[in-house]
Amino acid sequence: MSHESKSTHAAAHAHPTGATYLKVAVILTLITVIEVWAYYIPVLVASPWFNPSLIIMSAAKFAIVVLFYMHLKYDHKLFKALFTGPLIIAGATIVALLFLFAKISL
Amino acid sequence: MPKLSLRHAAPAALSTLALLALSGCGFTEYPNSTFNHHTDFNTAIDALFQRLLFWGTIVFVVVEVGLVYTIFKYRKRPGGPKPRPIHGNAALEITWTVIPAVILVLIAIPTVKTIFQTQADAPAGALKVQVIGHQWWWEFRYPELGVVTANELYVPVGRTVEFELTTKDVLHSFWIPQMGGKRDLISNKTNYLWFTPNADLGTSAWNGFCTEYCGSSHANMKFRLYTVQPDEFASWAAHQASAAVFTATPAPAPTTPVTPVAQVTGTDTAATAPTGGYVFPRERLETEFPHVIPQTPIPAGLTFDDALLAGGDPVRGATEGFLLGGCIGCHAISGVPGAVSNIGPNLTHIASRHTIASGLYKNDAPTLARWIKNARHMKPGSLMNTIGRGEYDPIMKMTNTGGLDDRQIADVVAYLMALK
Amino acid sequence: MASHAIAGHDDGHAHTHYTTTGLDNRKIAIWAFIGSECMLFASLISTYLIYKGKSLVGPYPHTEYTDAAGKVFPAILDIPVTSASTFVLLMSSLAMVLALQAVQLKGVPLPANAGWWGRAQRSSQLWLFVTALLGATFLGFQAYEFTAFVREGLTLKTNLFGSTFFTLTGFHGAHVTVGVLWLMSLLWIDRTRGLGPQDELVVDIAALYWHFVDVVWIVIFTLIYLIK
Amino acid sequence: MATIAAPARAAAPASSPSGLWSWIATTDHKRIGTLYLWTALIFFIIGGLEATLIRTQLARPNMGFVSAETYNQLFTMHGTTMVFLAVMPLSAAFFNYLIPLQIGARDVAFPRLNAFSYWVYLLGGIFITLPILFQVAPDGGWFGYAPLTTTQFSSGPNIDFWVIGLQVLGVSSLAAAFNFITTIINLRAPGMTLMRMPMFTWMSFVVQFLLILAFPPITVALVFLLMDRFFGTTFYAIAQGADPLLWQHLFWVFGHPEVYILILPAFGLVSEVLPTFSKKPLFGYNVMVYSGIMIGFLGFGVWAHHMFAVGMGAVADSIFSLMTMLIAIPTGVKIFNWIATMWAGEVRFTVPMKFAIALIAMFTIGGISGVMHSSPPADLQQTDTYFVVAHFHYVLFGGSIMGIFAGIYHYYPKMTGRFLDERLGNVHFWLNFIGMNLTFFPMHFSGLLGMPRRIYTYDAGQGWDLFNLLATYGTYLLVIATAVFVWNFVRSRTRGAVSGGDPWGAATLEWSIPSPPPEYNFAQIPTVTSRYPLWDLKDPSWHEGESSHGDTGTPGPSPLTEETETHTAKALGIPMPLATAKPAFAALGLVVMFSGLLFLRNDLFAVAMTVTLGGAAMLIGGLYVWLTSPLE
Ligand code: HEA
Ligand code: HEA
Ligand code: CUA
Ligand SMILES: [Cu+2]
Repeated sequence: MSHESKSTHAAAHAHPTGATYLKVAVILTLITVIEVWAYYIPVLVASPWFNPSLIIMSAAKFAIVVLFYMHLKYDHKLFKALFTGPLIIAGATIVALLFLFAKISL
Repeated sequence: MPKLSLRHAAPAALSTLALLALSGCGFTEYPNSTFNHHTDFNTAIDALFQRLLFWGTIVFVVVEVGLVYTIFKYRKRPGGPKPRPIHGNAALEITWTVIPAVILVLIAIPTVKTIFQTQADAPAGALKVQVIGHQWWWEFRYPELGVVTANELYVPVGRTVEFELTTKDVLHSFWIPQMGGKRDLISNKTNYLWFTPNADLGTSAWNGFCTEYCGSSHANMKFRLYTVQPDEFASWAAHQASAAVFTATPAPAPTTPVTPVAQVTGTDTAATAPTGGYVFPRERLETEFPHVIPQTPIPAGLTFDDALLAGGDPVRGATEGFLLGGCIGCHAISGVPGAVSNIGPNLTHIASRHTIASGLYKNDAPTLARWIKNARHMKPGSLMNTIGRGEYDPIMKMTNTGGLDDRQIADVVAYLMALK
Repeated sequence: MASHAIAGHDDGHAHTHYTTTGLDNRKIAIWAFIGSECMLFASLISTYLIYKGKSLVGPYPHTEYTDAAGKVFPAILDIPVTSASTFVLLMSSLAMVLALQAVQLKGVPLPANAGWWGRAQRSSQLWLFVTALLGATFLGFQAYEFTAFVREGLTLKTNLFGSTFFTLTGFHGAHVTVGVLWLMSLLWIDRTRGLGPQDELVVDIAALYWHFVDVVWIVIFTLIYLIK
Repeated sequence: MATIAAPARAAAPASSPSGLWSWIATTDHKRIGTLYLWTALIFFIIGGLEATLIRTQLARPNMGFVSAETYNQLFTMHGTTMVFLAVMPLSAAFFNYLIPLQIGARDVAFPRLNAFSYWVYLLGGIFITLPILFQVAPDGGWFGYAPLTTTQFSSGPNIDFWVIGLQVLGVSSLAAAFNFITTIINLRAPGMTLMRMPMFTWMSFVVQFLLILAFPPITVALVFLLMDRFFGTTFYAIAQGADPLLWQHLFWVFGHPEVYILILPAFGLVSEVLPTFSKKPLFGYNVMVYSGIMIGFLGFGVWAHHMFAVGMGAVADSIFSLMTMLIAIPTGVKIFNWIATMWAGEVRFTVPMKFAIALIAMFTIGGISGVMHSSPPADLQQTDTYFVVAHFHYVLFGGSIMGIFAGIYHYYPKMTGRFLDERLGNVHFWLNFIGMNLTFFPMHFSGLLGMPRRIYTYDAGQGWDLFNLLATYGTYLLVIATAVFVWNFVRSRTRGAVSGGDPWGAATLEWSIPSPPPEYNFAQIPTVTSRYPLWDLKDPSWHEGESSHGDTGTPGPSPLTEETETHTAKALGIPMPLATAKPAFAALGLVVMFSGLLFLRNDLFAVAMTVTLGGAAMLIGGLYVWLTSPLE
């Protein structure tokens, strides 16, 4: 492996150890617990905030896994671009389709 | 040599497009031209299209002239100037980013306006027409008037008509070029389309087409529109709403019960004979609207002994052929017990229509006879099975051993031709 | 799709060559592949949501359904079970990063004072095994869920919900399966010739794929199971 | 080619094994590119023959030349063939052949995956094309709208071939796209920064992203249809409350980016040709790059402009209309920059240059009619008429095909070491140019005069006869034109004038090596200091007095050395990927696996299982031995 890559790896090594990974796992578990708990509280489910907050929570989990477990946070910016670009287009497409099928409205 | 020809090629194309630009007037003559203003819908669209054409032509001329001028002026020639290694010019590039943007704004504004104008709800008091697509024919219903017919539409001028578009099977699309834009017929969805034929529009006939590919006979899924005067429309509608009248004499009011066979008074088979209600006069079609008269040739190898037609007995046709042939399984004839299916077109007043097979053939005895004998031979994929005895059914891939012989078919034809 | 996942692996020797970015070809390819997968699951998820509540007959995900014959079908989704399988998949991601770390630390000598946890962290075989095991467990849950649904009268053919649900989760399950096989092949390599620091990249790529599959499930769990 | 003094020695073909097997087992990007080129040209001729039959049937009203069923198969296969089996692979031929040469690489990132892509394409193409010989070809139109394509309305095997075939072809395109993305990002020679990449490589780069993002949606849409047809799911089952628009949206989410997948490589090719024959750098390089990216990006936000007639509602119509119009801006920039590239240049009317100029002239016409479509109310009069057919043939034939021909005439010397005959080339060009206008310009008229598309026949007296007859004559001209080209293409391989490494005086790396290039491409990987290394090499002062703009690197002698000798890789000790047929074998497995489904149609469950599992075994086995065997 050529020289630059060594350095990028050094960078990669400067990052989380088992401890961080465990913390992340705990956070993920907690969020999941909250999600499921909320699911069983009728008043919460009834509230207009239910869906948005669930989506935010899963987005958070999504981000955490990608940033730490997929170590995108510490990795080459190229990979950030390769992932976020398509992610944005994919997200926009979902929203547009849901709008077109009157699942959401302006 | 190349430069020369290029110099000619582009202007040639250029002038043709200019021609297209003038077409606002030039092409209105054509029978299915979209450059017309017979309705509010059509007028709005054409105004927009003229604007698109105008800017399109300008862009075209600028680009092509610029291109041809450049390659001609800077063509390699002995002693020509040394090429200048220009890498770009911000000012220029901004210019030809901004100018198109401006043009597009000038196009976008009226576009959006027209979108909302033409897609607004139809004005109150619009005449409602249900358009139901079938492979490969059109069912038309006038719910307010109790009229059910097929492949031939009548609408009064000066009144908004709103079409409610649905389909029985696959997607189709409803289009009358001279009246305005098209709308698709979509399964599990109801679409709407409305327009108002100009009040000063004389009684006239127009072509309609299916413009969404829908299988074998997509090309043959046509229909006719007759824009008529309000009184003509009233007369037509009243008669169409009445039950089948098995006679050439004026129909009784729809209220009086009619038993088809009982009322036989004559067996006139000429579709042109005067009828109970208003029908668009066939002779006017021949003289003024030839393009709505089908010219589809009858396929070779489909023979019928036309001599039999004269002797066709409508009563036998009604009582015997119509049942034996299984017609009653698919076709409704109001007033005839049991004839209620809408798998095929409603035949209550078939003799008052000028075409059969969704505008594919003239509606006259010889053609109708052949149609009944072997519809699938005359219209690819037709869902109407082959009825003629001894005829080969191209879809079943077998010869029909049952069915009707030519004489029985002649009877049925006589019967149908009497259903004015 | 599977073929692509593996294709990310083409050319064991590419890294011996000069590369512009100094990054390994295979890692760039896997990220491009993951980007593409985003669009794949976006289409599948959109379809599920578009058809949500459009089924003409039950069973339904969140509500009870009574058919013409008066037969009652309870809301079919089993949140407790799925929550458990979701947790399992999350933990498999943890095991996966630990496996990668173990491989990265291969060269580094183990500090004398390292406790059992310190030592455990050095065992790539352990964590690869745990990851694969948890993945397999998730598949077990899914098999259980599917059979239960079929028993309760929901199949691919029943209604729009059945078609979209089984296809979406099935696609995800297929991805998990590929992942498990991938991990097992790594485990096998580890047991036979042993993975060293030089193999970090190979494990990293498998890990990226694995985490992505986990991330997709995070979305599915919320959008399909929890939101009514 | 009077303009170039050809060196005496005819360049010997790059020393490499010959014979059929060497082609099946090749992993050399240049040979794979050549395979793509030949295969795609053959499919282009097949698609053209289908078009020729279409036009013959439409020459006059009420013709009985072919039956309705045959006609429907013809236009479906014509569209499918031209898009998926002709133009995309023609572009792929250039991706394969040129990208590594242009960025100074010895091969693509994954040579064997590259071979795999080709073989999947070839086998998938055969799979989807053969049925036409047995009158059971797909007949649902190239965008196969549901529910017509569901078993309820198409119970025959026709659509099965289409669904499976496209599924397979998708795998090929995706695999290739991952490969080229990696190649372009990671195998650029030292100094070849992104903003020094040749424009063709840039446009190809954009296209690869369009591919990896556009193909998943159609893959999903096809999976749904496939499962509906074979496993009774309900995705498009009307009776179950399905919404036919689901298919349309998923298809066009793919479909519109697809059209830019078809045009951007052609844009890239002419962006190489125009500067070369104007002796001028490309005007506004950076803007050309950004506009290409913009076109690709916006391309994902306009798909519903194919659905203005389905009744999406005024708001949606407006949004998609505006998004669509926006695309005209970056495209316009390209058009004007190309003209500006020739401005103040020294324009040489070689055959490739003529095709490039023709692209500018013809694509603009198609673009303008495109903008007319983008206005929904106007489009309600145009959609599904011949006006649309005119639009997309001006952009596809006048754009993609013209650009690709420009590329073929431009790079044929690089690929073969010989020129295509210029006299025949001129004949081809003029017949093609006149033929296409005679064919497609009248369609604007027949369309606006009410002629629907996809009709196998039309009645007399509708006012369309003249325009259809003209179009048919035009097509016959195109047939002659293509025949001339084929003749030239085949003949010049052995008879053409010898070209040498840099026949046109071009500026980019691919011209710094012999023609045809040796298997290893570059004896030593070049170092790049500007966008126009060869011009720097030949005349360090070439861009004196220029308004310095964009990255032209350090003027003055370039570190590049022109290579004229070809050796064997072994002699130079350059490791080359080993020849292997494993990818071809795996590809065969993939196709066999999918084709097993066909037997379900007649409930031959056991057979289906056997074939599918057999195919799967071949695929997996192939992949296994492939992945576990060393590359070089
Ligand atoms: C190479 C492929 C290609 C390309 C590049 C394009 C480019 C464009 N297309 Fe086209 N299109 C197709 C292939 C392509 N299309 C195909 C195959 C179909 C039919 C599919 C089917 O139904 O079978 C289709 C159909 C199609 C439709 C649907 C028509 C219908 O079915 O009703 C629409 C609607 O908006 C459209 C619009 C456009 C626009 C706005 C562009 C723009 O990108 C064009 C931009 C270019 C220019 C505008 C010219 C240059 C610009 C200037 C000189 C600047 C100044 C110009 C202005 C200010 C106007 N196209
Ligand atoms: C890049 C794409 C592409 C290209 C190049 C072409 C090229 C041509 N196309 Fe078409 N076309 C499409 C893409 C393309 N098309 C698509 C997507 C559709 C929509 C399909 C659908 O509706 O589903 C379509 C539809 C379409 C229609 C409408 C059919 C209908 O709606 O009913 C017509 C009608 O005229 C047509 C005609 C032609 C013609 C005459 C050519 C000509 O350019 C072809 C010229 C002929 C050749 C290039 C080769 C022939 C040469 C020979 C036979 C000589 C062989 C010599 C030797 C063997 C030595 N095409
Ligand atoms: Cu109905 Cu086409
Ligand atoms: Cu488009």
